[in-house]
Parts: sequence; C-alpha cells; structure tokens
Amino acid sequence: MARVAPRTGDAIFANVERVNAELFTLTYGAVVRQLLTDLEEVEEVNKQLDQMGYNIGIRLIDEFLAKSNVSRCNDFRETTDVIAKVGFKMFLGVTASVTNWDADGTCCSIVLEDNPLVDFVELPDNCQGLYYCNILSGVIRGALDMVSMKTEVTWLRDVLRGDDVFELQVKLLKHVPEEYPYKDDE
Amino acid sequence: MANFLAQFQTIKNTSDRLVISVEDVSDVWPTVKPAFEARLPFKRATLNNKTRNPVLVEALPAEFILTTDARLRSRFPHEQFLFWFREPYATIVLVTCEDLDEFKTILKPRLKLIVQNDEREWFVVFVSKAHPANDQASKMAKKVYAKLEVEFNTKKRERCCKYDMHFPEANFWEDLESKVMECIRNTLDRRVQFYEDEIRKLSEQRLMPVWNFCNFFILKESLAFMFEMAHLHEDALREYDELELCYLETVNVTGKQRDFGGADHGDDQAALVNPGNKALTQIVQEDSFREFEFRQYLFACQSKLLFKLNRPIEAASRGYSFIISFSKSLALHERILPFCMREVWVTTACLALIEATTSNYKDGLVAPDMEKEFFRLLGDLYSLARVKFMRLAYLIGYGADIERSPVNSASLSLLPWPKPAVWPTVPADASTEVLEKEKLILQTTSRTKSFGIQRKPLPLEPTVLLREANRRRASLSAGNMSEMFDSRQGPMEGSGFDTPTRMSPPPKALASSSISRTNSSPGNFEGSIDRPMRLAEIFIAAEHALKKTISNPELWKSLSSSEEFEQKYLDLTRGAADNYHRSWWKRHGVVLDGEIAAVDFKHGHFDQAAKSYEKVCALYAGEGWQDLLAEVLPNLAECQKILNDQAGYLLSCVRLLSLDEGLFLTKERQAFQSEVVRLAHSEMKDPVPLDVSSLITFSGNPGPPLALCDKDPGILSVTVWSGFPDDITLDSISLTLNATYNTDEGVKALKSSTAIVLHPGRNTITLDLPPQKPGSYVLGVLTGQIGQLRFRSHSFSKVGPADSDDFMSYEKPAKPILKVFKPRALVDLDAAVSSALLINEDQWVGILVRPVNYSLKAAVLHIDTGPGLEIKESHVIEMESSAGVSENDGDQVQNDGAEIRTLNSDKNFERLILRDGKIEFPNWASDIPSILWVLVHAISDTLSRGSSSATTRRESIVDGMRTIALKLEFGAFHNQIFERTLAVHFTYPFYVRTRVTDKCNDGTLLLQVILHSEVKATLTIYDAWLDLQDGFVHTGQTEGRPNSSFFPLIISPSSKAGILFSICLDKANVEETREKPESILNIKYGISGERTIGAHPPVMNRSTGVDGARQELIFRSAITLQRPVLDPCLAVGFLPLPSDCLRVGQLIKMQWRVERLKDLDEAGVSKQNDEVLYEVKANSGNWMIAGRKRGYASLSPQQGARIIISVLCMPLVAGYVRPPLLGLPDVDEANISCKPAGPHLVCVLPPPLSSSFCIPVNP
Amino acid sequence: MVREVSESCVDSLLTEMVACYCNRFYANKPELAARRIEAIGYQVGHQLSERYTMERPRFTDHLEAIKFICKDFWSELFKKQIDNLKTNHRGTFVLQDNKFRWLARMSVDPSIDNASSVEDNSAPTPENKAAQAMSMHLYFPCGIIRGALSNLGIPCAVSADISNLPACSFVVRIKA
Amino acid sequence: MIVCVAVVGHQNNPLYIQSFTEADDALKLHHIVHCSLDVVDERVNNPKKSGPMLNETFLGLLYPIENYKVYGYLTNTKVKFILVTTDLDVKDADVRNFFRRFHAAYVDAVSNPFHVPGKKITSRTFAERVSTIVKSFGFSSAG
Amino acid sequence: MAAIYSLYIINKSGGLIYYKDYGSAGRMDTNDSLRVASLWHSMHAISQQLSPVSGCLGIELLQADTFDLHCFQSLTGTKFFVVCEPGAQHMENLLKFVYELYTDYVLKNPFYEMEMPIRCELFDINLTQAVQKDRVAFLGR
Repeated sequence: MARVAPRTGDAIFANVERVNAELFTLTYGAVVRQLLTDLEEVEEVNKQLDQMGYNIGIRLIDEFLAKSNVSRCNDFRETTDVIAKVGFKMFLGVTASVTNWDADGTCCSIVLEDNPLVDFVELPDNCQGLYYCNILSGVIRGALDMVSMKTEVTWLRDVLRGDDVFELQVKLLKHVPEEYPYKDDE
Repeated sequence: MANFLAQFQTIKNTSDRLVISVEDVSDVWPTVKPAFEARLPFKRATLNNKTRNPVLVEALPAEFILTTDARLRSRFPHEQFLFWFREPYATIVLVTCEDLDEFKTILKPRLKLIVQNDEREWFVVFVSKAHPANDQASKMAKKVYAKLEVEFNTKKRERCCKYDMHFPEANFWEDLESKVMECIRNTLDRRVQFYEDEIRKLSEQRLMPVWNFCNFFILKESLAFMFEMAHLHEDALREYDELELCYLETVNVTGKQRDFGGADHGDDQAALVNPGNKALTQIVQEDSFREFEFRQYLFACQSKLLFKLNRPIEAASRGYSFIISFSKSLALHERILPFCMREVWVTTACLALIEATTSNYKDGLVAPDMEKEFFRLLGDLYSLARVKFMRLAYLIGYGADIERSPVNSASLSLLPWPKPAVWPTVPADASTEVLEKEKLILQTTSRTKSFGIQRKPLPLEPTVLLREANRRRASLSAGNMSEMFDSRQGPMEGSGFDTPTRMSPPPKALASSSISRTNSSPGNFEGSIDRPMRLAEIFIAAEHALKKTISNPELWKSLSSSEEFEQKYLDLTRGAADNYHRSWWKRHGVVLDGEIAAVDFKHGHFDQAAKSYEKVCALYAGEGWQDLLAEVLPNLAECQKILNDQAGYLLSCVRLLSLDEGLFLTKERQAFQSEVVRLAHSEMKDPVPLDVSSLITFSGNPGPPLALCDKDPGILSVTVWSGFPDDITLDSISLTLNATYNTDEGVKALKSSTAIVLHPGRNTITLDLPPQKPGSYVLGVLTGQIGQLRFRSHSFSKVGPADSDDFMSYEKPAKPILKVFKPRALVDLDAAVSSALLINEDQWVGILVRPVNYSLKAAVLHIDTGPGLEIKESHVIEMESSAGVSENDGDQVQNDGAEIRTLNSDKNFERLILRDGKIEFPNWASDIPSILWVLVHAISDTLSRGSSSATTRRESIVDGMRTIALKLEFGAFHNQIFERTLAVHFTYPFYVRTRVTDKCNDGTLLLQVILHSEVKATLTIYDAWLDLQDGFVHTGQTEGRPNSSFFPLIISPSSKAGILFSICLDKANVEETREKPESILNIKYGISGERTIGAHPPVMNRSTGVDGARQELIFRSAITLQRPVLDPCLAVGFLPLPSDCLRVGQLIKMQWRVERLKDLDEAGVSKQNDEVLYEVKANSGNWMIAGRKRGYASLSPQQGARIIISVLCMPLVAGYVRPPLLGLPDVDEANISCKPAGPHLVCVLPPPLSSSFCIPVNP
Repeated sequence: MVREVSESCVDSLLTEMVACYCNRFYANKPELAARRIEAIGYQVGHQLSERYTMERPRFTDHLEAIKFICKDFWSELFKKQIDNLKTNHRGTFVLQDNKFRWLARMSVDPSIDNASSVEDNSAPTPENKAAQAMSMHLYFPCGIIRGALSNLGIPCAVSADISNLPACSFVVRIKA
Repeated sequence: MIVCVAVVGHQNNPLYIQSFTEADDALKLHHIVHCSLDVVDERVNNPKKSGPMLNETFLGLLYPIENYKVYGYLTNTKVKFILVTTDLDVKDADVRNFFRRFHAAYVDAVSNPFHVPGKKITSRTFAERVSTIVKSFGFSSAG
Repeated sequence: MAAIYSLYIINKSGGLIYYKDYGSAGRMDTNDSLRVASLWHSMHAISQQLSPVSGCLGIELLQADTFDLHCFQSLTGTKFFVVCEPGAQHMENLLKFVYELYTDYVLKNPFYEMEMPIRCELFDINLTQAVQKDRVAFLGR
C-alpha cells in the first residue's frame, strides 16, 4: 500500500494537544527536587531520572511513530536525524541538531540550544554532578530500544554546568536483529 | 492700597466679635442693658455659610454698641466696604412710650427717620415701663404697642417686639434673639455677597500687569475674618486655603526676584503657629509679600482655625507637609539666609507644631486609627526635628557624641549639607577656642565596640564634613559658577548618597577622622581660602556662625555644651520613639529606643540600655534582618556582660555566632567563642542552661538507619555541625532518642562520658547505645556540657551549613536513625534425630543449632540432662556443619542454607570438650547451621513388659521420654539467651506380644511371640530363649529355644516378626505357690542404624570403627503367660449395650451374664458355692461406678444356672474406652471363660452440648 | 507568546512520576508515596500561583482566591475552567471539573468499582486497589491546589473525589 | 537614581536587598527598607488609608521624606518589593513599570526548583536582571 | 458494505493482547483466536525471511476467497491485523488509526502494563466508533 509521507516536526507540533511549558518545566523541577530530597545521593538521582526517562521512552516511541508516520529508517544516521528534527520538535517544541559523527556512523551528538526543561533552573552548589536533564537521555535510550537499537546516551555538555549548549552523545551499541518466534534447530 | 494694611491689621486685632448697634430712642438702654447683655453670647444661632446653607453656631459672641458710641462714628465712606466686617450686623431701636398722642406726634416720625436708611438691618423693641398692678398703664402700653406694630410690621416681616420691664413675657427673649439672628443673617449674606463679587472681579484680572496681590489679600482675608467672627470657621479656613493657593500660584511664578525674607532677627524661630508674629506691614513691602513670613502667616491662620474647629490632627499633618515643602524653599534660598537657617527653622517649626497640636489635642475624641495617625505625625515631627538638630550639633563638633547607628547614618547622610554662600570662617580671636577644640577632639576617642568588632565608618564621620566644608570653600573661591547656583539644582544634590560618589575619596582619607586630624597642620589660620580648614576650625567657625543664626536662647543653650546637646537629643529621640510606639509604626519606635539605649549605655544605665537593646534585637531577629541585628547585638551583649547576666550574655554570644558568617570577621567570631568558653569555665555560681539550636545542629548519617535487634547494644554515629569558628571541646554530650511509633516508650538519652572536640563544620560523633526496646527511633535533643554550661540543641541540620541538604521539603518526616527489631528467634535448637533412641544403650543425640540471620560468634551452650539420662563425660562432643539439614526448613533458612553450602562445600567437623556442662562454639559455626552430637545414656531399670492376648498393651510415652535442657548464650555481649528443652524419646528395640495359638490334644501349647520393632533401624536377631514361669515347662529339649534355623532373623524398621515356642502345662505342681510369676524372654540382637536417623549401634565399638563387626545386645522382656481355660465351669458374658445411649455423663446399666457350665466336681468346692463373689474393675478415670462394685450373687450349683449381674455406671470421658470388667475373685481364672475373650472397647459419645453441664473432655 | 510543549510530555511525566513513587520507592507504603507526590504538586502550585497572580490586584477574601483558582489558574493549566464551585460558606469549597484532563486517558479495569477518595488509604484490599492507584494520580493536582492557595495565604487541606468519572471534584477545607 | 531595591518575604524577612551606591552604606539602606515596612503594614492593615487602591499591588509612595522616596509594592502572595530612589520627581508610571518588570524577574527566580520559599534569593540570574532593570529605570516607560 | 470480522493486536513476542470479534461470519472462541494470533505471528516473521526482496517487512495483505487479512506492524513490533470480508477498502487506514488509538488510550493509560493484554474501556469505546463502516469510509479520504 502507498505509505503516507512522513510529516515535519512543526506540522505535528501544530496539531498535537499542547500545554503551558511552565507547567511541564516546574513539574519536572519539583520532581527532581523531591528525588534529591528522598534519595540524598546525586548519583542515585541521576540513575532514577534516567530510569524514568527510559520507561517514558518505551511508551512514547509508539505515539511518535503513529503521529509522525515515519517509515523504517535505513540506518542509525537517519534515525538520529528523525529524533532531532521531528522527535524533539513534536514533543518539546524545540529542534535539535545532529553533529560530531564518528567514522563508522555509530556515534553522534544531538545538540540542543533551547531546552524547556531548564527554564528558571539554576543548580545549587551542592548539586554539582547532577545531570538535571538526565530524563531526556533515558527517553531516547528507551525509544531506540523499542525499535531494536541498543544505545548508550551520555551528556557531553550541559548549560546548567556552564556550557553554551546541551549536547547528548548517542552511541549505537548493537542493532538487535528481529528475533523469530521459532528456533532454527526446530 | 498697601497703605491700608497697617490700619487693616489694627482693626482686625481690635474687633473680634459681631457688633449690634442699639438706637436708644428713649433712653432706656441703661436700664435694660444688663438684662440684654446677660443674653450674650447667643446660645445658638443659625447662620448661612458661604454656600447659603444654614449652619448652627454655638455661642455666637456679639456686642451691643450704642449708635452714639465713638467706635461707630467718624468712618470715611471709602474705607467702609473694605472693613465692612466691623460694621454693625443688626440695629435694635429701643423705644418706650406712655400715651398714644406722644407716640403719634413725636415717636413715630422719629422712628421713621431712623429706619429709612435701608442699609441697616433693624427692628424695634418696645419697652413697657408700666407696672402690672397699674393695669391702666399697662392697657395703655398695649395700645401703643399695637399702634407700633401696625406702623412697622409688614406682612412679610415682623419688626417689633415688646419688652416688659417688670414681667418680661416668657417668649420675649426668644423673640428678640430670633430677630437679631434674622438681621445678622441678612447682613452677613449681603456682605459675603459683596466680598465675593469684589474678589471675583479681582481674580478675573489676575493676569493683568496692574494686578495687585495686596488688594486680593485684603479682600480675601476680610471675608475670612468675617466668617471667623461669625464663627463660620470652615468657611474662613477655605478662604485662607484659597488665598494660599493663589499666592503660591501667582507669587512664585512671576519671574522678578522678590525679597524672600527671613533675614530679620528671630526669623530662625518658626512662627507657623502664631499669626501675630509679625505685623503685616513687615511682611509686605511695596506690594510684595515676603514668602518667608507670609507663608508662615497663612499657615498660622489656618492652624488657628483648625484648632478652633478642634482638628489638631489635620493641623499636624498639614503642618508636617508644610514644613517639608517650606524647608525645600528654604533650601532654594539658602545662600541668602543665615548659616544653617534651614536646620534651625525646621527644628523650631517641628517643636512649635508639636507643642501647639498636643496642647490642642484631647485624648480619645477621635477613632483609634485616627489617633494612631496623629501619633505617627508627632513621631515624624520629632524625628525630623531630631535629625536637623543632630546636624547642627554635628557641625559644631558633637559628632563624637552621636551614635553611629544605621538610623542616624541613614537620616543624617540623606540630608544635604548646608550650602551657605560663604562657608563660615574662623573669627580672628577664636584661636584659643580652636586649640580647645583640638584638644577635645583628640581626647574624644569614639567608643570602640565590644569584642573588638571592626566596623567600617558609616558616612557621618568627621572626614565627610571636613571634605564638604573645604570643597565648598574651594569651589566658591574658584568662582565656580555652577556652585553659585547649585542651590537651584534641587535639594538632593550634595546629599549623603552622592557625596561619596562625587568625591570618590582615597580609602586613606575615608579611613578615620584621626588621619585627617594628623595631616592637618596647626598654625597660621587667617581664613586664607586656599588652605583647607582643619576640623577644629570648621567646628569653631560653625559654632560662631550658628550663634549668630540662632535667636532662641534655649535652643542655643542645648547646643552650648555636649551635655546640653545630649539632653536635647535624648528628649527629641524619646518624643519620637514614644509617639511611634503609640502609632502603627512600631519599627520606627523600637529602632529609636535603640538610640536611647546607646545614650543610656554611655551614662552607665546599663539595665535600661539592655532592655531597649533587647527589644531592638527581638525586632530584628524576629524578622531575620541579620545585618541590622549584627549592629545591635554586640551592644546588648556588652550590657549583659557588664550587668553580669551570664545566661543572657552567653545567649547573645551564641546568637552572634549563629549569625551569617559574612557579618563578622573570623577574628571577631573567635572572640565570641572564646567568651563563651571563658564563661563556661569561669566560676559560675549555678550552671547556666543555654539553647544552641542555631549553632550546633545534628542529624543522622545519610543512608539506612542503624539496625539492631532487641536487647542489642550498638554504636550510633551521628553527624553534628558546629557553627563555632574554632574547635570547641564539649566535656560531655548526650543525645535523646524518641521512639516514633510507641509513644509510651519514653525518650532515651545516650551519653558520651568522654569529652568531644567539635571542629568547625561537619563532625561525626559516635555514641554507644544501650539495648533499646523494639521500634524505630528518631533523634531528639542534643544536650551537653561545656564547663559549667549546660547547652541543648533541638534543631536538625535544616539550617545546617551549605553542605547539608537544604532542599525545599515540606513535611519531610524526621528520618529514623535507629531501628530495633522485634524480639525474634535468633537461633533454633532442635533434636537432630528423627526417631527414638535405644534405651539403656549409649546413643548419640544430635542437637541441631541453626542461627537465624544472627551470628553465634563465641556462643556458649549449657547442656543439662534430665533424670534418667546421663551424658558420657568421658567422650568428646562432636560438632559438624549441617548444610543438609537446612533444606527442610523455611525458605528464609533455605536460601542462607544455600549460600552456606556454596561457601563451605567441605563440611566442617570438630571435636569439642564439654566442661562443666558448657560448650564453646567454634567460629565456623557462628553463621551456619551445625549439629552437636552428644553421647548420652538413658537408664531405665524396669523391664519392658510384653502383653498377652488377655492383657493389652499399656501405652505410656513418658517412660521412654528423656529431656535435655539447653541454654545458649550468644550475641556480642552474651546478652542474648536462648533456652529450650529438647525431648528425646528412648525406647526398647522391641515390643513383645504373646498369644497361645494352638492347643494340641497332648496338652502342648504353641506360644507365639510377636516382636514389634520399635526403631527405624534394621534389627538382627541372633538368638532368643524363654525362661518360663512356674506352671509351664518347655516341651522337647530345645531348652526353650526355637529351632535355630530361625536365626539370624532380620527385622526391617518398624515391622513385626514372630517366634514360636512349644510349651506345656506343668502338671506336677499346680497347687504350690508361684515364686516366678512371669516368664522372661531373652533376645540377643544386633542393630544397624545411622545416628541421624535414630537408634544406632552404641558408640564404643563405633569408635573402634567397623560396623561389619557384629556386636550383640541383649533385650529382655517380661511376659506373663496365662494358663488357658482348660475346663471352664463358669462363663461370664458381657451383654451388649444399647448402641446409641452411651454418652458422657449419662448413667448406663452394664450387665454381665454368669452361667454355670457344669457342676463342680466335689473336689475343691466350698459349701457356700451357691454364691459367687463378683467384683467390677474399672478405670476410675473413665468410669464412675454407681452400684456396688463387689458383692455376692447367688448362683445355684446346678449346671446351666445363670444369673445377670448388672451395675450402674457413668462414662466420664468420650471416645473408645474399655468397659468395666467383671471378675470373680473366688474362682480360678482357669475355670472362667470370658466372652468376649479379649479386652474390647466401647464407644462413648461426648455429652450433649449444654452450658449448664460441662465436663472436661480430654481427647 | 507563551511557550508550549506537547501534552503527552506532561502526561507521561506525571504517569512515570507516580509509578516511580508508588511502585519503586514506596511500593508497600502508599501513604508515604502519597506524601511525596503531594509535596511535588505543592511546589508546583506554589510557584504557579506566584506566576499567575502577577498583574492582578490582591485578593480581599478567600472566595476571590478560590475563584481565581477555578477560573484563570485552571484555564492556564487545562485550557478550561472549573465547571462547578460549591461552598458551605464555612471554609469548605468543592471544585468540580466535569472532564478532568489528567483522568481523560485513564481507564481503570471495568471489573473494579472506582468509588474512592484520596483521603482513605485504607489497607489495599483487592477491590479498592485500583481506586487507590487512581487516587495516587490525584495527589498531584491536590498538591497543586494546596500549594497555590497556601502561597496566597490560605492554609488548607485538599482532597479529591472521583466517584463519578471522568468528572473529578476537589474538596478544599480551609484551616481556620 | 535608584539607591536600593529589596524583596521582603511575607513574614517581613529580607529575601533580597541590593543597594546601588558606591559608598558602603548598605546598612542604612537595610534600615530604611526595614522601617518602610511600617508604612506597608499601615497601608494594608489600616482600611482607612488604603481607600480605592485597597488591593492594588502597587502601594505607591511610602515616604515623602525630603531627600529620597520609598515606593512599595505588595504581591498577592504577601511579598513586598521596596524601591528607594533619590530622584524627587519620579513618574508614577515609571515606578509601576519598574515594579512590573521586577515582579516578573522575581517570579522567574522563585520558579527555580531549588529555590526554597522564604529563604534568601541567591540566584545570579536574578541579580543580573535586577541590575539591568534598575539601570533602565526611568528611561523606558514602555518596556 | 465492507464488513469487518475481527481485529487482533499481537505484542512483539507474539502474544495476543487484544482480540475483538465483530460478529458476522466465522465466529471463533478464545482458543481459536489465540491460535490464529500465534500462527500469524510466526507466519509473518517467516514471510520476512522467505521474501525474495531484501528488507521486506512481512505480509501486509493475505487474500483468501472467504476473507482478507490486513496486517500492520509498527516499528516497535506490535502487529495490528484485521480480518474482513474480501475486498474491503481502507483497511490500512483503519489499522493506522487503531495504532493511534492504541498509543493514546492504551499506552497513555498508567494502569496498562506493556506487552500485557489490553483491558481499557476507553480504548474499546473509541475503537468501536472507529470500526463503524462510515467511519472507515471517512478514514479513506
């Protein structure tokens, strides 16, 4: 059947239900703060945020695919591009750019100038080492997991830590092949 | 027209009430005068105000003046209208007359003449002299009066009234007054009308050059004055307001420079509340009104009216803003005014206004909030006066006496410095004074704060003045034009704010006054402008200048000496503070109290000072204004120190320490600490309690709480933050734990006996923890001792330093720091053998020791055997780890059993020695299950009894039961005790039953012996023989052994085997008494068993090892053989019971049938053999025998005779029980055949349920 | 121009936040989880109220503040107002939203009745388990309301009631 | 010229106070701000005074003292902004506008998830924003 | 005219997580549906391997003489397929739409656990609306 052409991020963002970014920003902020209060260890908080992100990602990917009927990407390069151009736009209303490809095209950086998560945020001195936006990396990891790409997502630059932009490094660990319901030896 | 001013004012001053002229036609005035004047002032009058609305005036003053009076004659018509307010407002025509003719001829024409002039408001009063007794006369009077009325009354207005000299009519005076009022009202209206017209005319041409404010003023004020006379103060006030407005509009805009005024002597004293201060002629010169005087004059008039309206509050508020605005214009003209005129004026003005308003103010006549408002105004006035006064004092060198507090620096530094045209120079002859001052300055060292606190000088240091003064002189000398006119640039210029910015001074100059003093060279000081003046010179110069300015003696007095100054300063400050306290502005009040305190302090009134300071501190602390608090708190502390209020002093020190770090230098904070320590260790009479919650905070360590078991001591480590700048030694410290859930559990205090040194910032201290009750605990209060000082801290590290978590956590529950678990089995002791052991043999009994998540390190086991059991001390005790055992336990143990198996695949084995009943556990056994093998020996001297078909087996567990009491001491301090008594069951290898299987006709009996194996081990029987009791003999020659082909006979666990013996009755000696009542069965057997299973070969040759080596045991069992009933002559039969009716507690009749089977042969039969003795045997626990147990029943000797013996019984227990037995003691058992032969059971049902009838039912 | 994000961001964040606290941290202590979630809401409400009351005169009485919550505040959050406000004039207000957005995507197992209210964390018997799971998601909005009001100087307790879905009513009890 | 701006919490505790004079006279400004709270209290608690502008956030001029003016602003959440200036002819519009922008800055500052309500505002961003607002005071009635 | 017999959703590991029978021909009991699901799952997978062209995404349409089977597999491996009468139109759009409903009402329902059978009334409601013929037709354009 004739595949429907993928839609641009802006087109989708224009159509989806939207809410005040403030609500989102503040809520996330409150969550992070509460986590810090309860878990006390910054490292632990980073882990939890990533975990939460992952759980969100594995659900969100389907919505993403459904709304932005993108077809299967040929390679990792294309995938990351879609995430940056369409994914971020469609959910956060901002666009990211993809840079710093390595030679074999399995590792790149998603660069984010603007990030609604961190409006108003200033890290207190006792929370250095906190990756405030760690939830994002989790989401990406989770989402890619669902389309059978095992990845490793790490923060390279963080505005809250004095850098000029946010930079997420996405490294493709392995491309899990489709598993078949029967074993070959059967 | 200005030349009228003088006259105008005199007139104004002379005339102060309404005039009523009296036309005394017939010379009766003298006689009536007293009566008339008695009516003055008029009680109530209704007049029309400017807007023609009736206004009620109380007590309207007026004056009767005869028209012939000089004051009313000789007026120039042109001044008439100008001073119209003084003209009569009513004219009373007094007449009297006795007869009509006289009236007609003389009086009437005269009156007509008088009243023809319509300018005046008039009416006629007819005075009747007629005495009432003489009614002739009075009639006449009436007639005349009637005539009079006819003549002068018109329909629209009554102009006559009649006054009876002797008996005035009741309503006469009302009549009179109403008429007077009518006249006054009309006159007033007319004149108001006139003035207004005039004023309108003038104000229309206001913008024309010819226009002259003076006329306007006179008209306006005349009108105002008229209103005032008529007590219409509202209107009067309005006139003045309009006048002022007009003045400000017209006068100040017009370009041409007017004389400002205020140059005269005494002008420095504000005259804003006395209008008569200066004659108008002085105020006005060639048509120009001097602003200085005139505005004060206007305000004075206004305030006067306000007071008359008794609105002192409004007066105050208007006055305040007037002063503010007026001082602005004073600033504008400062250059032409005397030195510091402005400051002086404002001071005096405020004081005057305060004086006037307060004297006119009566408490409680206004709403409370209005009142508060009023006091606030007074407060403002006072503080304004205070500030200006301080500035003056400062100029002449009392600066050192002024407290350098935020308040003063704020108010002072916000004031502009005086900007005289020429800065006063030192008079030539003042050299001595200057030297004096120099000395004075050098002496007065500004008080250093306690604790050696260094404060950067607030901007009212002398240097500022020095700079300011010299700057101005320099700039003026340089002819700096901008400076010439800088007074135009608005008051703010040169005010404290931009002072520092403008002349960005080198820090050295700013450092302190002393420097500037040293670098000022003494010597020739002819006011040579280029040389900067020295401070002393400035002071002296200012002093002289001020002396010229200030005319008010006592103001000068209060500046004459620093003591006087201080007095005044105090008064003003108090005034301000007290009033603020009564207003909304508490803070202002409290802060000023602080200033008062400073002075008190200086004079050594430390307790007052302390009180005030405390208030201030409370204010700042309560609202968290630490910077300000840091200013005052040291002073408070010092007071307390001096007052020797140690508790207070310590507290202050602590509070100082707990302020923001940045507020004090480390050096200073160290000083605070050293004070605390010093006091703590100094000799204090009684220990002082101190709350250091803000300084020492504590919390549990991050991470999970310390977990302990019930009755476990432990070591608790707590994080403590110290706010002290240096290490501090706590002699002792104790921390309370609060149980979170069970509140009945009180607070527990943990003490640390040893001294603890707290470093600044984070510390971790450890306290050893006595055993606690189960539950979870949070930290409570930290208390401790520094020398004599008992401190306590409640706070957790919420306010702790930065490294502590300081996130917004609304109701964050206090984190439990300690969890003590419920008492639970920490270890389990159990018998490791699965079945009974052999009695009378050495046997290994295994004790399974299983720690339950708890270490048995260095545990000690006490073993105590019960009666009938002994431990073979000779032998060692063996211990081995028993991984295998843990399989069949709960999963809890299961999985740690699992991990055990992994960690020690090789089973540990060890031999231990039992020392006086105690065993020490090896370490390897502290965490894993292990078995302790103890060699025991159960002794029982009784033979086991077999049972025959006749007698059934008597089961009794107890005689096989032995107990081992175990007591395990373990835990870190052997504080945990676990006690258990193990029951070990011992048994004989066999249980023997016999029965006679067959009777051969040759009299041989086959005796079957059935062996039940009682053990879970295989038994091998090697031999068995029977020692027969009397009455029986063995047949054959087998010596009572079965033929040996039987043996060895293997009996597998818990199975049976049988052996046959052939015996026969011993005919020989039936009769003789039996000394061997029972036969003994001997069995030689072996056993092959494993000790974990249970009965097993005894240890001795187990130690020699080889189980192949067969070792033999002897088992002996007693059995009673019954002679079979060979010739039955009596038969006893148990009659069946009705099936259902056997219930606990219900009587039942048991019946036996006794039958004679055959005649007894004569031999051995007693004569009374027609009677049989019977006896009922029953287990009394099960049965209650109601009838006779024993008795004789007659039974005829003939064969076949039968009787029924019946006995009433009641079953006591439910279940299957053996019924009572009927026995016949007299008859040889051999002759009785029973039916049923063997013992049998009957079923007893439980009792019918009923609450009334209960019997314990044991299962 | 007010900044926006896709609604599913907020939805997933909330879902995950609740899941995280209820299933991972305090799996067996619903009341503790509830406390935390409520606290998160409280902070958000606290900050939002600060933001949304800018540019408007101060409230003179409680009713005004509550009305503000119902109208402007709610529309900022949900692009709709509270549908129905009731009060007993003694400090208790009931704000009902007939189609509460945050419940719009939730469907509890039909098998289980969902009559519940946030207050009762009675022992999680199987039948009110789902109801409790539901109410866990309501602590957040409750916290928001409480935070907003208390920041406006009105200390209060807020609970939610979802006896008739998808309507949801919040009960505000002002602490006298 | 603006001399000092301050944020005062609803318990009258200073949350942020910044003076803009080179002189080290911060202390006296603390004092002025603190005392001006008296006026705020009076305005708010005393019905008579606050007539029509009963519940307007802008409290207007608090102090008519000679050489400086103190303006006040009270948010809905009972947080007070105090402005001390030495210009004696200030347009009300300017002050209102100032407070509006200041309020915005404040709201963003307290929106920082790590800011603890009732605690001092330590945000650098806030400080910077404030100083720009202060600098532009009076010039831009529009902004 | 285009009648839909039944609708299936299979999770990535082949488990049937949703099955709806719209009456009409060939009514089946639960076991049958389970069987069909697992059968289809493996068939679909195998088809991908057997396909001559590389990068094949598996069967999309299976035409039998009594029914058509349209299948749509999301990139996350969830399969939606519908059994309908031969020649029914717009089925892929329907499936696409079901996918969106799935994301909206199943995945966003906090109480739904991934990969588990779907029990969401909201999903049911919206689905039934979607399946009505006119709805399908509408989806077509």
